[in-house]
Amino acid sequence: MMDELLGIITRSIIISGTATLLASTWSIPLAYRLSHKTRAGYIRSILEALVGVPTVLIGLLLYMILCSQCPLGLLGILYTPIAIVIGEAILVTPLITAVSLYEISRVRARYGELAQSLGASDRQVMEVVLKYSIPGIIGALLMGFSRAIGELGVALIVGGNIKGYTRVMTTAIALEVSRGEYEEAILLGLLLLLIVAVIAVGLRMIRGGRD
Amino acid sequence: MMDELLGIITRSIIISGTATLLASTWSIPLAYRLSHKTRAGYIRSILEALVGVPTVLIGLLLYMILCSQCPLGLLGILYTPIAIVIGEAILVTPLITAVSLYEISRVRARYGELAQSLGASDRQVMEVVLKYSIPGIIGALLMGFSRAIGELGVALIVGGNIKGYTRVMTTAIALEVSRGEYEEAILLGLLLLLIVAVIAVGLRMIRGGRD
Amino acid sequence: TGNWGVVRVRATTTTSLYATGLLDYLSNKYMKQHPDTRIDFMPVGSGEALRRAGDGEACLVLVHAPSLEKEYIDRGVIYYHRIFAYNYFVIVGPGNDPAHVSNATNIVDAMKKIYNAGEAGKAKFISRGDNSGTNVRELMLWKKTGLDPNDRKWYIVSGTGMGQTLVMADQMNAYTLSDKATYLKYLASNRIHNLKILYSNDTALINIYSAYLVKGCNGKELERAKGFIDFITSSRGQELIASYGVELYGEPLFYPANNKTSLADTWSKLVKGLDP
Amino acid sequence: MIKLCGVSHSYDGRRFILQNIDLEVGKGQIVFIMGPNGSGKTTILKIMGLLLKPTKGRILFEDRDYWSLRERERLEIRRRVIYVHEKPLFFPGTVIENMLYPLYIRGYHREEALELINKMLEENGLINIIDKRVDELSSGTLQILSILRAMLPTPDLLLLDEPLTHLDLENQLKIIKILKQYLSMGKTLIVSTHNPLFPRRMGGRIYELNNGSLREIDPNSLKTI
Amino acid sequence: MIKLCGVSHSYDGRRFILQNIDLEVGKGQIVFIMGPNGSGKTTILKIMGLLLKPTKGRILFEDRDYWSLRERERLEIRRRVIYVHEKPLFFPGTVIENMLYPLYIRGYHREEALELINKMLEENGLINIIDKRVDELSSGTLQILSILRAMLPTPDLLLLDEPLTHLDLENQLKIIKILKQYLSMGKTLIVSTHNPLFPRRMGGRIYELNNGSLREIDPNSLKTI
Ligand SMILES: Nc1ncnc2c1ncn2[C@@H]1O[C@H](COP(=O)(O)OP(=O)(O)OP(=O)(O)O)[C@@H](O)[C@H]1O
Ligand SMILES: Nc1ncnc2c1ncn2[C@@H]1O[C@H](COP(=O)(O)OP(=O)(O)OP(=O)(O)O)[C@@H](O)[C@H]1O
Ligand SMILES: [Mg+2]
Ligand SMILES: [Mg+2]
Repeated sequence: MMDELLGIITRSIIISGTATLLASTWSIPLAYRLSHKTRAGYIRSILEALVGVPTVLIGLLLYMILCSQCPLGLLGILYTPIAIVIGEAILVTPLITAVSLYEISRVRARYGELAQSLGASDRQVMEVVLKYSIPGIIGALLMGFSRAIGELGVALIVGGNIKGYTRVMTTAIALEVSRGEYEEAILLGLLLLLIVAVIAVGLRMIRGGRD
Repeated sequence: MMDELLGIITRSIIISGTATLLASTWSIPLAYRLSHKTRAGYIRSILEALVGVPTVLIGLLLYMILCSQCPLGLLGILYTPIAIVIGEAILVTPLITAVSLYEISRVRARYGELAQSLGASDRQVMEVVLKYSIPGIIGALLMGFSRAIGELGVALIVGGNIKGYTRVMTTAIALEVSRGEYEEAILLGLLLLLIVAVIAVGLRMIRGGRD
Repeated sequence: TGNWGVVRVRATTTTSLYATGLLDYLSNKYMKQHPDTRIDFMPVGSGEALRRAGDGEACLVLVHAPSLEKEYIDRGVIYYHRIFAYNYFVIVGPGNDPAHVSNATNIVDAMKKIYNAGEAGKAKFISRGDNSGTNVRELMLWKKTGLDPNDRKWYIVSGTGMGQTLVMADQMNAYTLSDKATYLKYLASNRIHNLKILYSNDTALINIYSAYLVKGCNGKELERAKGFIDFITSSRGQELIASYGVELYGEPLFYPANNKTSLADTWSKLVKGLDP
Repeated sequence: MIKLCGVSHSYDGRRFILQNIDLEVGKGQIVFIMGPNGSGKTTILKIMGLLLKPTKGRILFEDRDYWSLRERERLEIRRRVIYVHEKPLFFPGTVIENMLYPLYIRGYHREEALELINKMLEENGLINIIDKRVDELSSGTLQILSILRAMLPTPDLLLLDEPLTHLDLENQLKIIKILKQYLSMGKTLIVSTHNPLFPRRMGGRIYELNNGSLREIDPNSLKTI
Repeated sequence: MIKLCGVSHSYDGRRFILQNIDLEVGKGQIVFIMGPNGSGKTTILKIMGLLLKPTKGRILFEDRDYWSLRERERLEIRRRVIYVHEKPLFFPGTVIENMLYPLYIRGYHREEALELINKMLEENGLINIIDKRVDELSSGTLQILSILRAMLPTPDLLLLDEPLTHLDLENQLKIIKILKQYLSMGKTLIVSTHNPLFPRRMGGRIYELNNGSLREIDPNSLKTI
């Protein structure tokens, strides 16, 4: 029992952590591109609107691509942790992009021209802007991780809640709920919050007290 | 059929819109308080960590308060839209607070002392800081609304997915999924995204092209 | 009671039953006779449906999980037990039937065939693992074979609802136990591509749907809840159940109970874990 | 008007920028604060501008100990004091929005405020930029505007931190003229500067801040480059 | 070194701040740009600093038309030009981090860079603030640092926008001395200022910008307050 719980916890952290990092590989560059002063406002709004996209929808769309008769069925990754990672990475993309955009725009407006005036190349301007956006980016990634580890729809639909393989915290919670075991479900939920909070506090120590 | 769909859509918008506004009544003041330069970093991190709190957990906790033998059972609001509003308002509080905090901190650091030096009272400093934070706050509220309208757990557990009464877009989607009608579920999901996107674009026109 | 003089009857039920559309169909008919009544169905898991009844959050319960129901009857949570429909669980599996379940002589044989094929690496079986009526029945069947599939590599415990379990079995070429109604529904909506019914219509697989009232519920809500149970067990209600879905699926999803005492006996056996 | 009694200040609790400073500035007076870079001019101006609470010592405003007053009374006093930053600060938006602000927070009616602003900008030849966004203005223009904005609600005590920065000759002379007028209305001015010609033109006492202490100096002892 | 040919500039497409300007500054020369507030000094400096592309006209850097070059070549040129903002800008963080930056992006080794920085700060009596955070420094100190930072990678063309702003007498003289040394290394300087004493001290041509055009003037024709 204890073993199983530990498995579920580490699995959740690894899957959602991987999904967050994966999402960051395209979300951060995208946010940097959008941080130009030009009229990226509408794209920004659309990203904000997509922050809460129903997880079930992403799960279903991904299913429609990964199922055996489907375009990418041959990959055989449906009902594996990989499928959850992909779905969660898509899920958190708008959140990570929209939130890190706040910091990146601010930093770029403030320090972009300075870097340029000191002789930085476009690439070096990006580097320095991202460097000074790190506290905000960490915040965005933390939110993304929290969202990923707390989501249910993707994990359930493309993961399948398979015991010992794709069962994560939220699918375990859902199972307890369907059994009517609300107390156990709540305990699991609080445990999940505790885990994310511990990670958050850990990251904060890297970030420093303020910002 | 069309009537029912229309009902579900308006119900979703009203419930989640109300929840977002309700949450803003405490989230924005909270964000302002946290925007002091003092060491609010840890609180900020915890808020970010709570962004993805499982909706099922909030649903269950609220159920444990609102059920008839429970502390607030006498209110009789379980299985009503009010219960969903409350649950969603709690759900989006960390998101709205954490995101608007980015803008409010920045604006306060930049314009707070100016307002003070020109003779503003504490209250007036707050007013002017919030005024110039509006673009960011709208973004935070939009994200909150998107999250609220896209969430499932609260609506399902304390709303009950009652046809014509507490059935909202996401619970309708979940029902279609349980019926195996994935295509219909996806259509409903895309419709939901469309609605939020239209609202986002409308808000953007108020906000202006950039920021 | 609810707004505008409408009597709200809070009803919890299992998702799989609600998803067939039967309950909305029946309640629409009932509300024609009682326009001031609205039955609010809340589709949830079996355990959850009964738990909410225990919390006093429902007046009417419609489920198909006898042993679980018995617990709540004994605790005095639910009463006024009426069986309103039944059908059969079915063993479904890949069309090429690697375990040869379709040749099974009886249910024990069928389960053993799956077990052996599983051990031989030729088959998989998905268990819902959610303590639902279907899951409880599946475990009973394994017990009868004297084999323990737990922790075998081919025995996949998925912990999802009936519908998704069927989809997973279809995708993974696995066997599973399903209620017939959900299977037909998923087949009709094209969610299932190569999953076939390989074993069915064995009394050992009977699936009994029961309705209950909940203690603590009173007044008009109770009156109408009771009225609804009486309606669906009335001869008119039973006719409606018998014909439901025939047009769409080519065969009935449910058989009417028609107050057969044999069904009550079967139910009692199931509760005790005995062979029906 | 304002009096510092034994004021010391340290930002980090270790190094004291100001050490036991006493200074009194009477109503209608002008006082210049000079001193090398980093000597604490901005710090002492912010303290007298009631924006920064000193680590030690008292600030008497019309004989009342400011930092021991209640919030209501403090606000009342603060409404009569304006400090102009050494780097002109503005709210994002247009010139008119920025000029309205100090009047708005003091409860002026909009019409009255607009009239005052129009008059002031017209007198200074700036009426044509009234609807410009501040981020489109040159640094000198912003400097003038920040001084004019501070004068709009006619504070009794006006503190100016290097007010001639970024100004061309003509505008420097204009500001000097305006400040003289302001003095003649019985208002009090405290000004920091690095330009010795400035106090020579204005008159008034000059203090030099150095190593944490303040001492009065003779304007003619000062050189330029 | 750098040559403007028929350069005009407008921010909004309507009002032209600069109109058809021609200017040539040779290697080793110093040129002052003066002119009233809002006349476009900052604009022309940013254009010559290759940060702002003018609406019309060409900028020849060592006879190459800068804005028609490819990105690689432009970067190569930009590495040899530094513009110092009129309001000193810094990255958040410490002095040393900020001083390292222009060297870092030019690929200096860390040890070499640290050595250069230490030497420069020591020569200017600023070694004690090397680890300070820039938001804890006074405006004058930041002004000096922003000039020193620009000189570290010894750009061939250095543009200074009002470099004496916020500086006390001693620091003004120090900067003048440093700039003279820099000139004597064969570097080119373009400087804007409102202080006529500055070009008198430095020598070099003086241009006045007014109503969009540039004309050379006699330093002795200029007055101070
Ligand atoms: N927020 C702060 N935190 C720590 N130290 C500070 C802070 N602000 C100023 N200081 C330090 O206090 C000293 C005085 O600074 P101040 O800005 O008052 O000098 P100043 O006389 O106005 O200089 P300048 O002529 O350059 O404007 C400086 O050594 C500066 O580094
Ligand atoms: N980003 C901008 N958008 C629109 N107009 C601008 C912008 N920047 C400057 N201007 C305008 O261009 C003109 C020249 O500005 P610039 O800053 O070059 O003047 P300057 O000579 O440096 O003035 P100062 O002596 O005050 O620094 C001004 O009228 C200013 O309002
Ligand atoms: Mg200063
Ligand atoms: Mg300028």
